[in-house]
Amino acid sequence: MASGASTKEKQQIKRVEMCNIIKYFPGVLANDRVCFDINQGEVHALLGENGAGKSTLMRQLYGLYRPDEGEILINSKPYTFNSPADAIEAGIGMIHQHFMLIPTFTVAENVALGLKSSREPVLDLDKVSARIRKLSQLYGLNVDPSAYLWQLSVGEQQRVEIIKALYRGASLIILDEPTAVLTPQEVNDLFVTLKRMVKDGHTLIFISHKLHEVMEISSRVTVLRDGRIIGTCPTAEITRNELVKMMVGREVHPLSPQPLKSGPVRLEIRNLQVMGDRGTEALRGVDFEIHSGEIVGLAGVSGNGQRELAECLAGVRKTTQGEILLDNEDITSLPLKRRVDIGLAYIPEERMRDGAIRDFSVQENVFLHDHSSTKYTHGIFLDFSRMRAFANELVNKFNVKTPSLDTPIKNLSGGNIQKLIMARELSRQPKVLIAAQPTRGVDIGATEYIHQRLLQQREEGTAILLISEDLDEIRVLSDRIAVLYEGRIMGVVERNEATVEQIGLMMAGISMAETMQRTS
Amino acid sequence: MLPVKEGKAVRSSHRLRWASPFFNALLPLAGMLLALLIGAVMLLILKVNPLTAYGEMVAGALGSVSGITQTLVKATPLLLVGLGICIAFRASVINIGGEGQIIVGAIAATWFALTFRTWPGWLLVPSTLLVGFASGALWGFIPGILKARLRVNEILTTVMMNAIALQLMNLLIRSVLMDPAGITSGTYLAQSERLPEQAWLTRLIPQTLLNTGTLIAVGLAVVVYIFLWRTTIGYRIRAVGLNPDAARFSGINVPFNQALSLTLAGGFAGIAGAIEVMGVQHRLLEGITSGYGFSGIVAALFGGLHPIGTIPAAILFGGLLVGGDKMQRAVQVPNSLIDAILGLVVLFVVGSSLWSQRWAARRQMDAIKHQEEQA
Amino acid sequence: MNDVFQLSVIAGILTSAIRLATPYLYAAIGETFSQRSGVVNLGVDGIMLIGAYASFYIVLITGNIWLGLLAAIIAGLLMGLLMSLISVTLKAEQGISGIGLYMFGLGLSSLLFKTTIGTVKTVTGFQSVKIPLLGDIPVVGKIFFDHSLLVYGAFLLIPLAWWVLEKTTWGLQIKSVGQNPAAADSLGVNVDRMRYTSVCIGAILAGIAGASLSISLLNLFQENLTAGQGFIAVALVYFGNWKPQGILWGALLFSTVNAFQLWMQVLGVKIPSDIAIMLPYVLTIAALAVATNRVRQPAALNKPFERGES
Amino acid sequence: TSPTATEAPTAAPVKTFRIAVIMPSAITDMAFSQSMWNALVAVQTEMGGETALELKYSEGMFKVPDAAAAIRDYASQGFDIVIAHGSQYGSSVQEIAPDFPDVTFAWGTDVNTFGMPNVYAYTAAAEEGGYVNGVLAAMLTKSKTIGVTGPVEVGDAKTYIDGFVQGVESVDATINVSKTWTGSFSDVALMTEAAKTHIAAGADILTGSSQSVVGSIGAAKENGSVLWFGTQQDQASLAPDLVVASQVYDWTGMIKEIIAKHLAGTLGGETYILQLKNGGLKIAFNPGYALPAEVKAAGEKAIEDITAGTIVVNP
Ligand SMILES: Nc1ncnc2c1ncn2[C@@H]1O[C@H](COP(=O)(O)OP(=O)(O)OP(=O)(O)O)[C@@H](O)[C@H]1O
Ligand SMILES: Nc1ncnc2c1ncn2[C@@H]1O[C@H](COP(=O)(O)OP(=O)(O)OP(=O)(O)O)[C@@H](O)[C@H]1O
Ligand SMILES: [Mg+2]
Ligand SMILES: [Mg+2]
Repeated sequence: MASGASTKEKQQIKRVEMCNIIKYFPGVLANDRVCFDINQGEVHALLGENGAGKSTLMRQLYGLYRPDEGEILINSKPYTFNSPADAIEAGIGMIHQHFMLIPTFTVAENVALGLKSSREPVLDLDKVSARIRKLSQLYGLNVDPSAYLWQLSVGEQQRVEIIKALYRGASLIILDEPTAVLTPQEVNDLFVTLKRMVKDGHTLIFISHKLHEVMEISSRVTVLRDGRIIGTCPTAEITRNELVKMMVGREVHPLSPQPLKSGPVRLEIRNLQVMGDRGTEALRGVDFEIHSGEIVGLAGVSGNGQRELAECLAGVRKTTQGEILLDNEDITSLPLKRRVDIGLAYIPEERMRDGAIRDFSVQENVFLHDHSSTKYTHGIFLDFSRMRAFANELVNKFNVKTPSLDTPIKNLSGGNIQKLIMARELSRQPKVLIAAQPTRGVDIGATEYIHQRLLQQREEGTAILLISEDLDEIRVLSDRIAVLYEGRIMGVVERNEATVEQIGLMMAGISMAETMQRTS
Repeated sequence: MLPVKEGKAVRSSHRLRWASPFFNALLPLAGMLLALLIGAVMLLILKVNPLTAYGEMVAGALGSVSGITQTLVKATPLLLVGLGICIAFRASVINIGGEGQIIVGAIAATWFALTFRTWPGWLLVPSTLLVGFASGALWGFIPGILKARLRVNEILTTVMMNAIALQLMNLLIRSVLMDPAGITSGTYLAQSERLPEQAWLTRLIPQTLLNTGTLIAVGLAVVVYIFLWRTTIGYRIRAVGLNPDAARFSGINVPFNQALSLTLAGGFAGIAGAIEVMGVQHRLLEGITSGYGFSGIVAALFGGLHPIGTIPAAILFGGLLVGGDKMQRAVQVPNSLIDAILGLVVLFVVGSSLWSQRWAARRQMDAIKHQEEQA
Repeated sequence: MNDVFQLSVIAGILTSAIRLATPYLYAAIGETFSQRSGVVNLGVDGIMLIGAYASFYIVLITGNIWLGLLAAIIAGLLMGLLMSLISVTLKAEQGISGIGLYMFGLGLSSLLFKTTIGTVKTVTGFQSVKIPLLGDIPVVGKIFFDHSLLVYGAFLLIPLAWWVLEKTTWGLQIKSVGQNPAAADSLGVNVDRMRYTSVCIGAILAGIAGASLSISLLNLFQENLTAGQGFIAVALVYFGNWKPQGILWGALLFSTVNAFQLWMQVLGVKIPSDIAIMLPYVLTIAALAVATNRVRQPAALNKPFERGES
Repeated sequence: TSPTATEAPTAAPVKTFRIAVIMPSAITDMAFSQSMWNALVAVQTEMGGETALELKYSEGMFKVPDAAAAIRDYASQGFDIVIAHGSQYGSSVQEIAPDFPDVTFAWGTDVNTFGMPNVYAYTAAAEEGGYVNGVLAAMLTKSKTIGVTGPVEVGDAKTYIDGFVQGVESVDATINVSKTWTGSFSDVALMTEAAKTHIAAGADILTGSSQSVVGSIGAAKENGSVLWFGTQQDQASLAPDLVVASQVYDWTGMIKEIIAKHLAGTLGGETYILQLKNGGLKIAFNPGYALPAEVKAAGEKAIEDITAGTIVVNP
């Protein structure tokens, strides 16, 4: 593999067929005689609920797993991939659902990894950087080759992933839920890039839970359910609702929140200032308040201080200045535990990292906060029967699908994990709930359920801060929308007043007053 | 609706997860056999009949009351150190400091029992054990607090603390703790005075070294099991070990629990030291640790980092050590051959765990294939 | 006490320190390769013993020091392959594999010593080679430029290891499998092969560390010759933040303090010898405790890699 | 030779005599353990090989309970004499000996037989040879600086060195004897560096004890002109040009006597002390080193005086 490998040197992929693919995992039939094909120049969308088998199917095409049965044909020739190296050689690239990047490396190092250098054995990062810049220009993928990966926003990281594939001359690129972590603006940018790539002769497989994206970008769509193909058809010939029905097996209804029944102020934030991980100022004086029974949506491009704000409210990050009041009580210096006791609940953005313990059972995960509450203990001893009863109740009430309470949580689907975390946080009847990206990567059915729950909680008088990069979600659920940009609130708008353009402008750092002028 | 999936597999991603009990027992044995087979080749090269040699080994460890008791006596410190390792590893902390912690426990127990030699046994024995625990705990606390407060890696500190403890013993054993009899007779032996009899742990079988320390260790294994799985502190320690981020987000003090687990690990090794002094040697001697600080780690990992599993693992390892010595005496091979064979046993037994995971996964896959075929 | 500050004493301390640091440097740099690729190898001491024995035995029977060095390399390589087999291919818990390897190396080296040599003997190993010109500089020449080739080699290894890790494609691959093996794998880097190579490099260097004792610094072999130096070497990797230059400072600190305490004893400074012997250990901990900017360990350290596990 | 006092109905007329020995370090350590093993082998050869005397050993028994198990095991196998060659084994012997009244136990180095009829104790007056070595060293040093490298300041490592210092001072009290302790019996690397440090500090003569002094000898050899005085074993083979003399522990006399007494029915109750007087300690002058006559004479004079008791060396 030469560093100069480019599209031209590799074979052009004209057609890929996956025939009768069967893939078992311990206890699961992940792909059940799946037949799937893709032709050059198309964008083929792959749809299905969490755990339907989309990623598994694609990982076989990328050589990460070997099919237990079935064949992969490229340009009608059978191929056996023993490793990603083989797939790369055949001209396939993959952007993984969870990025495959090395945070301690620079962009150029991440791209150069695994390739031969022109000056073997010495790295030639200058040359790599030059080519990265060229590719960036060509496809509108703006990144700095000498930046370290940990310094980049999620959107930038994704661009690095795409560059990695392009750099290796991939002509078929698999994108596994590339938009799950992007802001609407970033999604738009990505789509521009993708379209350019298609025009250049690339072929794309696109996985997403967001139907409007699928409708926008794809030319054909295939739906998987429980490891089987439900159907394939040209995107133009199918409607959104039909797709939902194919995926979920039933209709999903849009939400219609009741009008606001405003209560007293529950959460008040004054002049909040916080440092970020890299020692920079993440919040530079944020003020707002949330009333009882109100959902405030916090919109913004990721990396503008949302995470820091959430963590600071939750009590896991130090405040440098400012005040946080809960029901008029100053909680600024209280540790997380005390805040939880007072009535604060937090659904963290990185649910598997911060919200759950993979190897703990479902039941154990329910008690992450409450394991020492007198309700479930005798002295230092845990009262298992009461814990079990309560966990059972929660699982039933929140419809969490799990084989048993003793199943390690890592074996649940993403949506169910999120439901369990919601259940845990809501079970305490919190006065204030901070929900960060509650439906990221969650499929349609589970998203609907989580949204219903949030609205129900609002009815019960909880003040909710909804942090999301999904503007649709924010617009449907929030009573008011605040936009965060570079650590400052650019403006707060009522639900009915807000237009997408306005919010978009504020997300780009243009103040509310100015946006009013521009849009009117 | 999300599909419910029954019987999700045990995954091997967690490096310390061991599969079903059946394979747990069978595969390590296969690994051991392989190691012994290589050992047999070495024996042949040394012109010794391997069958005789291994026969003596088994007989030495299990063939007589004295063999069995010796095995148990050896298993005791292995178990105690292993219990501490279970706690530490569960918190994702690596404790290589067992050697030093045993030494410090032994020193403190000796000093205490000699200083308060007039106390009655019912008071002296438990308080000496407690002092052993406390001093070992202190030796674990130092790396613990350095890790918690200053993020100093515990592997570095525990290795260094071993050396410091050793020198501390050298210093004390030939100054304040030196046996006065050795000084008067001019032999200057590197050992302490004999402990007063009321500080001795009761011997369970006459003419053997088996003492109540073994019972204490087994009792503590149960206590540690309850501690880790039935108490809030144990829950927190496990949470910290499995996912420090999530633990922090749940209001658990991660550094504190890491320091705590290292402290407890040190404490258990400290008790091991105290029991060696009170139950076996009756005085402080050089070489009191016998390498238990390292082999205890092996015992704990053989036991799947489970306190109860560590009991048979410690006995197995203790038996290997005792049987190995017996074999050395019987067929007169160099002692180092036994070390080499034991090293191979450790290597092959850990190496075998992969297959137990693979087999468990395979069986689940076959089960589902079968289901699908029928459907 | 004033004696301690004499030039000759300081020179003596530094000369000693450079010699004492040699085996630690080889072993710790080797361990750095291993750990950078994600494998903790606690068996360094056992490998050092095997290397020390093999090189000593070969020099004893052939009289050729280069053959001896080669023997240490081969012996280290074999031990490295064993470690890799267990911890990389069979994905066993690395800490325990290392302890097993240590026991095996300790036992096997003594056994071989007993059966093939039998009693302590000495050989003529690597001799001091004074570097022309540089070696003639007063004081400095004696301290730095009048050592055996293996001592120079240890110090040259530092920039070499730095270069390999920071400047070559190969170093990039080693680091990548230690940080995120799944990512490396998805780019076609053969994770197992990288880990095998790194562990073997580590083991070869540990073998040479053993040889630096048995055929350069001490010129003899005895059972358990290393007396736990391999464990200190592992600790120094943590001290050095997985960087060759950090390890250099760690090894020099440790051995300088050790040399210093020996000199204090020789000069009759009134400190109990046990306290003096503790000094290097205590100071190493203290130095790390006060040092700021601690680096996180390689993210995949001590984690076996299996494809499909995220 | 036939058994006398104790009734041994099954004893055949030509019974093989059996001795087992338990040692803390390796039988090849060039020091304490090897001195005993060499003596046993010498006695075996003298008695007529394996059929006359069967020898078994357990080495590396630094773990006392393991040693105790070995002692008990050998005793129960009917060995005539079980030698526990390490002072740390005392309490084990004390505990086991009463259970095997027909077996002779010998242990050392110590002087305590616990008042038991089947226990011999033995020790070496290491200070005596230390004194002689000290006298020789004092006369040979030109730099008036002598280095001592030791492991830990206990047991015969300490008594030897105390005697050595006395010997030096008896010749010239202005000679500077500096001592280093490495804290370990096995850390050869540090021992070597300690020796090199002494040399760098001006010492032209070195001595020391434990199995790790082979490192010090190596350092002396590397330097090429630094002299060495050995103890426990004859260490001349390690540096034939530089070893002046070694104090040698010669246990053969003692072993032979214990065998004879055992056969005569005295199974224990006495203490043996290796001394210059009784030939248990010997000063082995290295023939490879050209020792000036007057120095050798002074050394021999010291030996005589100690033997005669006119010089008393304090341990
Ligand atoms: N490495 C694995 N080991 C065992 N089971 C697995 C593994 N990977 C996936 N599975 C199982 O295979 C099924 C399909 O998973 P897959 O990741 O393909 O779903 P998906 O359609 O990509 O879901 P999502 O929308 O959540 O990304 C799931 O039931 C999952 O539990
Ligand atoms: N090794 C595995 N064993 C069992 N189940 C697995 C394994 N790996 C993944 N899964 C399951 O596969 C499904 C999808 O896996 P994936 O890794 O794509 O999830 P995720 O991205 O974390 O979830 P989501 O996409 O819903 O946010 C989930 O049900 C997950 O629990
Ligand atoms: Mg997926
Ligand atoms: Mg997903």
